[in-house]
Amino acid sequence: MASKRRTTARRGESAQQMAERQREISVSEFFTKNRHLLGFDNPKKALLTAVKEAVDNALDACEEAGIAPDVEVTLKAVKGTDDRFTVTVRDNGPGIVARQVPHVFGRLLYGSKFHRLRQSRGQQGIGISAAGMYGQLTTGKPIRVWTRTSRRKPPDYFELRIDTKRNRPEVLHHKQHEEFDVAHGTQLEITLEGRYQRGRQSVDDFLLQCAVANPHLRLVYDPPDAATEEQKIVYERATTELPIEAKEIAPHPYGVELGMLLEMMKASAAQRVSSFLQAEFSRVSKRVADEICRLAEVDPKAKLRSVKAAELERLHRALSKVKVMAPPTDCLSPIGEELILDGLQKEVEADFYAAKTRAPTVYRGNPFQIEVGVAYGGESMGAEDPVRLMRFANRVPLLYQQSACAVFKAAVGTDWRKYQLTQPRGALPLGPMIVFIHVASAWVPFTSESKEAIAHYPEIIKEIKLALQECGREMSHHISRKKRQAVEAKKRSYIDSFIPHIGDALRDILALSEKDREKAVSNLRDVLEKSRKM
Amino acid sequence: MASKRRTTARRGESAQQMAERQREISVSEFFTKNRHLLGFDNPKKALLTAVKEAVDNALDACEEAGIAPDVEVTLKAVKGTDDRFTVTVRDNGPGIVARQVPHVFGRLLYGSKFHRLRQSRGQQGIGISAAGMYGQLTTGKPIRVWTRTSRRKPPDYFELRIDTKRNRPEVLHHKQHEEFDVAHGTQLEITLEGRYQRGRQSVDDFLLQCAVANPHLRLVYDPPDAATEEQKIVYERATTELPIEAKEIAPHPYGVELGMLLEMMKASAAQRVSSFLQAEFSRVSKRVADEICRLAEVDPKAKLRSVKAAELERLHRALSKVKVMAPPTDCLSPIGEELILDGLQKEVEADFYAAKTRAPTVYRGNPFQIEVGVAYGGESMGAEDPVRLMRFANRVPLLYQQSACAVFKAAVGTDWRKYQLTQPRGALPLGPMIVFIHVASAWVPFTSESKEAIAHYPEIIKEIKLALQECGREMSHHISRKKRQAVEAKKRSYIDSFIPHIGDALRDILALSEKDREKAVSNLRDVLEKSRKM
Amino acid sequence: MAARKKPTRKAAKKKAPRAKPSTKKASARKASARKAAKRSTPAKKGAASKKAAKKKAAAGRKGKAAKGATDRDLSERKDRETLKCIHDVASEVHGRARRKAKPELKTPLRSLSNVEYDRKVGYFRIGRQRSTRTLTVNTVKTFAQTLKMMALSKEMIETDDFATKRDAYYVTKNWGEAKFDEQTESDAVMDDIEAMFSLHGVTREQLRFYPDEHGGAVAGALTVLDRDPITGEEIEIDCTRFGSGAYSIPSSVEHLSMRTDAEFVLAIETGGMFQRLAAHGFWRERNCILVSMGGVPTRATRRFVRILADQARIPVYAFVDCDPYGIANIYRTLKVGSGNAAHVNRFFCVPQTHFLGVTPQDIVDYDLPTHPLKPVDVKRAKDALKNDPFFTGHPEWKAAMELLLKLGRRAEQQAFAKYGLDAVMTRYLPDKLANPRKFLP
Amino acid sequence: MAARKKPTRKAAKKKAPRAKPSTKKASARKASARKAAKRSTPAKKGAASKKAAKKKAAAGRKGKAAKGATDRDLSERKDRETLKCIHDVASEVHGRARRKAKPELKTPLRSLSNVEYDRKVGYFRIGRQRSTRTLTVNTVKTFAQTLKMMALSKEMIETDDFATKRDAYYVTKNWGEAKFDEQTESDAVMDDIEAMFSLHGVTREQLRFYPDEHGGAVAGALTVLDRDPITGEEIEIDCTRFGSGAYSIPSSVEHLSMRTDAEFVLAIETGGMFQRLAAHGFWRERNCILVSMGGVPTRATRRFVRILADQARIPVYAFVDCDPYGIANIYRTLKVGSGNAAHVNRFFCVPQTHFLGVTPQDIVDYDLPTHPLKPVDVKRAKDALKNDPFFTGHPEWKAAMELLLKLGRRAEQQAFAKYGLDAVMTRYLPDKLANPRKFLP
Repeated sequence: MASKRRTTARRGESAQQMAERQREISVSEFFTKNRHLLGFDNPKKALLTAVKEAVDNALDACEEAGIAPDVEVTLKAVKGTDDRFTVTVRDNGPGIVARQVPHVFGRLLYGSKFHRLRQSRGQQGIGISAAGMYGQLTTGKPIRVWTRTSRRKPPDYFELRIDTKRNRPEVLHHKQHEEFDVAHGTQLEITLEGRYQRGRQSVDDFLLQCAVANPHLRLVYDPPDAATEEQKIVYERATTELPIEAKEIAPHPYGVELGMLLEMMKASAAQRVSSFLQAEFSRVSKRVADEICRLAEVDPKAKLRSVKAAELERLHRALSKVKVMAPPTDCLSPIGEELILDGLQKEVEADFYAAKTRAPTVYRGNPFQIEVGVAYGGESMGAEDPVRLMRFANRVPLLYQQSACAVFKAAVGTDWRKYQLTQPRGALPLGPMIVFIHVASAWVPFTSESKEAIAHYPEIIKEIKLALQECGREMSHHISRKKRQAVEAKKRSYIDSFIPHIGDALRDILALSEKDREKAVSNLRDVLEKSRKM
Repeated sequence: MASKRRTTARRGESAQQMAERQREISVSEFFTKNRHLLGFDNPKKALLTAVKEAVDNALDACEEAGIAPDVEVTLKAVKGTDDRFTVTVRDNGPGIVARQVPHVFGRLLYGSKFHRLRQSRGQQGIGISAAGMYGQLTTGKPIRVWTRTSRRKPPDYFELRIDTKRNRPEVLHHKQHEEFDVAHGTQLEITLEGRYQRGRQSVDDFLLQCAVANPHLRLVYDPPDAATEEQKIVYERATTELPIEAKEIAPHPYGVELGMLLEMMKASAAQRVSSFLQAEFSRVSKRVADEICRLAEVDPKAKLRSVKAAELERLHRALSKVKVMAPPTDCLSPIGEELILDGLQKEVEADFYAAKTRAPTVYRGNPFQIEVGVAYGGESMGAEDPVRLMRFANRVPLLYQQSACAVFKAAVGTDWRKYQLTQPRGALPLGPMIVFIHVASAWVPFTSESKEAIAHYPEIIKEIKLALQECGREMSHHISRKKRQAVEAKKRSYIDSFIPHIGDALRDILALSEKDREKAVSNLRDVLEKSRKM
Repeated sequence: MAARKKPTRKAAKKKAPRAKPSTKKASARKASARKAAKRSTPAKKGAASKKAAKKKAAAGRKGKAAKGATDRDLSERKDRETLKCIHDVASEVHGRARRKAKPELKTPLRSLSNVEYDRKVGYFRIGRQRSTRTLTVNTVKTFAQTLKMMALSKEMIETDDFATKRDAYYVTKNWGEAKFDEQTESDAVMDDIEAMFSLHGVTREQLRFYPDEHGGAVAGALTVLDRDPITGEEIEIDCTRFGSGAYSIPSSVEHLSMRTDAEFVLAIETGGMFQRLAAHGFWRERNCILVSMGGVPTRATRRFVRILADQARIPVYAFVDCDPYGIANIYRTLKVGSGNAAHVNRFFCVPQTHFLGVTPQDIVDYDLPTHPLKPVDVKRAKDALKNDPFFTGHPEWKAAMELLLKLGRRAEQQAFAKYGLDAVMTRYLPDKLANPRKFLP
Repeated sequence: MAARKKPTRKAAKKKAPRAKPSTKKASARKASARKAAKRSTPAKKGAASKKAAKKKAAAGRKGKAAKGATDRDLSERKDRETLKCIHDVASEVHGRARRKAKPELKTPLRSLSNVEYDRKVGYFRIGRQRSTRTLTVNTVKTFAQTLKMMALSKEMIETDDFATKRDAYYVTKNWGEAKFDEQTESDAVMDDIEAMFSLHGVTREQLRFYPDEHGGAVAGALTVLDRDPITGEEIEIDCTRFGSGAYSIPSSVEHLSMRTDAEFVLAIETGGMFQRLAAHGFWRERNCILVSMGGVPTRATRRFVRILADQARIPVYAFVDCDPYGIANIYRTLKVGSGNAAHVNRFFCVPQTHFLGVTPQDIVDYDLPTHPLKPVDVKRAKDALKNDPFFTGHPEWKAAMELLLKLGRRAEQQAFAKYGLDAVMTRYLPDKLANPRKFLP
């Protein structure tokens, strides 16, 4: 920190003097001052963000290692306070090798997922270290980590701090053979300033939605107010099968920007334009590469290093014009319609469920895939309330900034009146319904680093709408079927109720005898019954 | 970039295998993928952001060097396109020494202002490099820089790229003695994808507001559609006096967080607790330091290194409880009431102007100061429209996200009905009025890195409201005065108009003679005139 | 009353012998007389027997009621026709039921496409398209309710009773499942019946469904021939003899006859203006009949003026505010009826009406105090000019409405008070009446 | 009329000699007669001279009008009193002007704090607090307008004319700067004058400002004594002889006298129910007078009923819907007036009214079809129970309102039609009338 007596800048300073004060700023320093960017705006949200980052990391680790995740979340108030909490998250993942532990938890922008184009929860190597940094900032307490990579190896125990000036970890304490009673896995403990509250946007809500979107997860949650073992909340697995593994892919030609193309050309090992295109882009065969070159009026055999600025621009334009297959879908790992239905049925009581997983598609060269589920009807949901949205990005529940999110925009922009719901202008429809929407992508475009809302890309909004429409149609059939059944029952009783009144009226007006009246009634009944059967 | 044929992660990977893929992520890579965080969401906004960052830098440089700024902004469409623009910004600042040029423009998080606690426009060393990076990404064009530090030295010319993988500059071209016809100063040129539009939130609007908030600035603006020299827009200076120089200060005890305190203790050269407090905090005298120690039950003479965790926490709590002066105000450089009035009068036609500069105060240990100006009445503004807010942070106009901004919240939360304006519930008041609000701070708490809205700190909102109320009262006096004048004139004519009617009525009812009627009228007129004079 | 039995009327009716409508009248009257006798038990002044009283009255009536058909004969003939219509419709339904065919009810198609403006007769009338409601599961409830409502109508004619819409709604509360949950439903069925019987020239009032709405007020050179509802005695109501008060038009006027030697009827929009003209004896000066419409005239008021104008063969002059509401709503409704109610316009419109004022030209000629036209006024006027055959068919009206729009101002009847309270009587009306051929059509 | 001269009335008046009010009557009448003569020139049936006709009528009146003061004397006396009041107020103003003192006008303070509920006389009345308007620059416009309006009132009495609020507004268009821009302003001044003169026992109607609103309708055992407005001839209006129609109450009733041997007045909320009872001769059976209020009764209706009840010394029974509107608005206004208009309640309320029905207990006893109370109903009922001295002062009403709230349902007068259209006449009303002492107060 600056010393008070240090000389300050003086008016009339020269360029030389200024130059001396120029220096690099560490990313940790940057985010310390801007922690709202990472979701640590206030104590309630900070608590949720810390839990979320730790759970995301645990799930990613388990899935990468092919292990059905078993996660335990414990939230306890620090004794004697009500504004400080210890968050403990334990998983049965593969563990972390000791030398990496300080970097993973003690450094911002450090991770394995940023440079790969495939779907994962964490992406940017910021979240969990930022949670630790926030804890350190608000309580001064270090991050504590237990980890074990195999039953044959002893567990490691670390106490870490982040040196924010350098964005480097500082190991306060490291010990092997610490007690950690699992075959393999990691346990993380952060103490931070927070506020615990139930309801919407709470840790409880987040974990419930996690269980819905991750049917292969077994989750045990020990909330702050649980006094006994029985008060823990346990979400059992709906399946032991892991999600399909997401593969890493090369970028897709659509949506690559000029600057990015230049970077790729400089980094590529390929010699010629055509081979470069085939090697560095997904879905680009020799035929496609040659077509791109033809459109760009560039020789496919031209040396990569000799491509001129004008040619580069033409290649860039050609990339977005050539006809090419959608990107490979194996970089994505959708939940699947069956499991969405399982997840919803397990946690939401309703009359009717539907789910739709759309085929993958692409925005700006990034593959993504939309899944939607609806749960409709039943006593537990208000028939006059706006429907409830559950938003997920790569299986992670999104709890904040709903109205800024592409998912919300798509849901509002869908004409639900077609599906027999009422819908105020420019708002969510009303009805007893929960809508589950999952955006899976190798790169989810959040509107901010705190990952709360998805940016309004037209491609994403369109896909969500299509999926909502498919579910909406099925739901509408269900509603119609129920209405028809009700109408049918009503009609049958109608004949019985009202034909006699016609008989009475005719008798009163025409002075019919009782026999004539009865005859008229029975004739009319026959006529109506017959016509109904036709 | 990843090669397509590179082996991807395999299911069942061990911790060791995973560890091998962990690596550092460069901040440039991060922001390339998240450029909306920096204000490059769409072409229209990108163009504005680039101009804004360049102008901010130019103004900061001039002021630090004690030079009255003379800035020229040129915006030209790239020939044959309508979605690519070249932005050129030239200043008469001190110039930049050659070895620093690549770092200043070719590297994110590099700058002189981040570590200092004093008011400046730029803060985080991201803006201008990010603009260059965006240009490079969308058009492939390098950043071009001309700079000269003195008439005695030759100008330097650079063409730069940013190596985003390493967040390091790459000098494509460097030449001395390039033509650059100024004694000292810097000229920057960035070519980028953009969209030009007039109106609210445009470059034109931004520059006009710049001129209002910086009366010492001479600004020449050459818009894309200006064909001749005469169509350039020139904002002349209202004063040649530079703003008071902002001094750098040490942090203030209020609002320092526990983690920050720990950092400061580790970095300090002081030996004892008391001397540490006096050295590293502003406004902490020996008496105050001892009072802090007393409250914390810590020996003021205790060795700094031996302070225990529990003592640290007590010190932290004591810091926010001790009575201490507001931070020094010399880290701030308000515009001042006189110049706000000058600026408003120069650019806004109105009947009445008022301005108020509040005394500085502090949020979270950061000094800040609020200034407000109002321009009321006149033909040019709609009497039924919501008033127009002009928001400034450290003299920089804020054009986006008005409704998310603390300034908006304060303006809406003020009861304008007290000041004779109509105000719909939860909205801005209606009336022919422009409200100028300037938040000056050593550290302005933006809600996002694109610096569009100020976070809702209660201290800031309260200060803005107080300033608005002061201006509101003056404005209300003005309105009342005008109303009173109108009423006075009306009253005078009232007596002349209506007394004769009373006479007529009395004559009709009482059958008065013409003489009696006249007598009654003249008596009544006397009585009323007399009572008015008392 | 929860546990009590139904009123005796039901029992009485059941005992009444059934017969063909034409010969049934007598027995029905008998039934109603029995009822009246029953009811009168606790009464003080004996309304002995309705039937008897009526006979007596009929005997003493000869030679009176100089002009127009005598009201007693008229109303009895009308009742017979109505009963026959009800019987015919029901009989048609029953016939189909006997043949095991689906019964149908026919009403005129009530849509704007089936409305014609007949320049010759001078009103909007319903076209020849019919809508047929066939008995199906979906229509069975309404079908039953329609027939029940017709049976109620028959019963009311026979017992000389009537029901407002609200009354009828409550009566149906006794119909078990066929009862109406909302009055809007029973109103709709009543509207259907009205439309259905309008094909046979029978009004809703003849079916004994009376409107709730208050009628207008009348003063002037008119004698109305009514009868005492109980004794059946003929009553002459002399509308010159109400002092500062007035005669209030009953909600059904079918049975009334009029006697007058007045030269015209003046139909006035506001109660205030009516009061002024009545209190100053304008009807006496000009030998006319004043009718207060109180805004858009009610059905009863329109029918009253129509019967009056028909029987006395005198013109009707409308005196309303000069604004699109006064012209396009009040006046146009009085004269030609409305497109929505085309099926009953034949009964309710008064084609012999002419527009005395206030005309847009009067605003200019008399320099009247005005108010600006509201947006809704402008819209109404433009609509009239564009879509309304009544206005588009009369060049005089086109010009007048265009002038009104050009002025952008409206004026009220009371505006003449600017020139003194009596200016409307001493100047304006005499000016106008001096040349009725200049009235707007 | 823009360029024409003003009507002759003005000229006539100017020529009239000025005199003290008490002796001025004759000349004023002369002026009005001249006017009438002028007006009648184009008339057919000669209404020769008003004055002459009136004399004749007065001569033929002796010995008639058995009950109540004769209407002609009554109305002349009232006019004299009114003129004197106007003169006194103006004279006071003039006196101060002569002494170079600030003139003042006194009105009763019209705020709820100055309203008292008088259990003994049975209505809300205005308290003793006065509000004084002193002539200042701020008040000079209203002051001038108030005096001009009083002068207009004087002129109307002298010429036997009257004006509605709307008329008066237009008359003022001739007052130059003192004219009103909006009718709300002239209404407010008129309200002030009404309040001012209420201190002297003079009603607005006596000042010749008549309401626009239509009065109620009357049928039954009543003869109203009015006079022909032109000839002045006395007219007897026999309310038994309107057939299916009715007598429409004029907007000012001050000059009327009543003659009746009826036993009570039945004041009925809805036109539909009135029509039913009138058409079936209920008034004859029970020897009563039926009055249709049509919702909250107008000033004229209330004053008419009050004069009737006072002159004939018979009770009034209210028959309204069983809901907070019917009870707390219609009934309460009829009986004790309203807090807002406390200064005129002494003229308009009818303390001899009693509540026949429909009572909340009737809903239970007769198992009536009901509708749920709306939130606004519940609020109104709770307000009445909490704040209204009329309801809090009567334990019977407290219990009734509480029962209504407990039921949570309301019932309409027509609901008895569930038991047949005549059930209300054959059952309900006889049940009730058998024991009037059980009526709610």
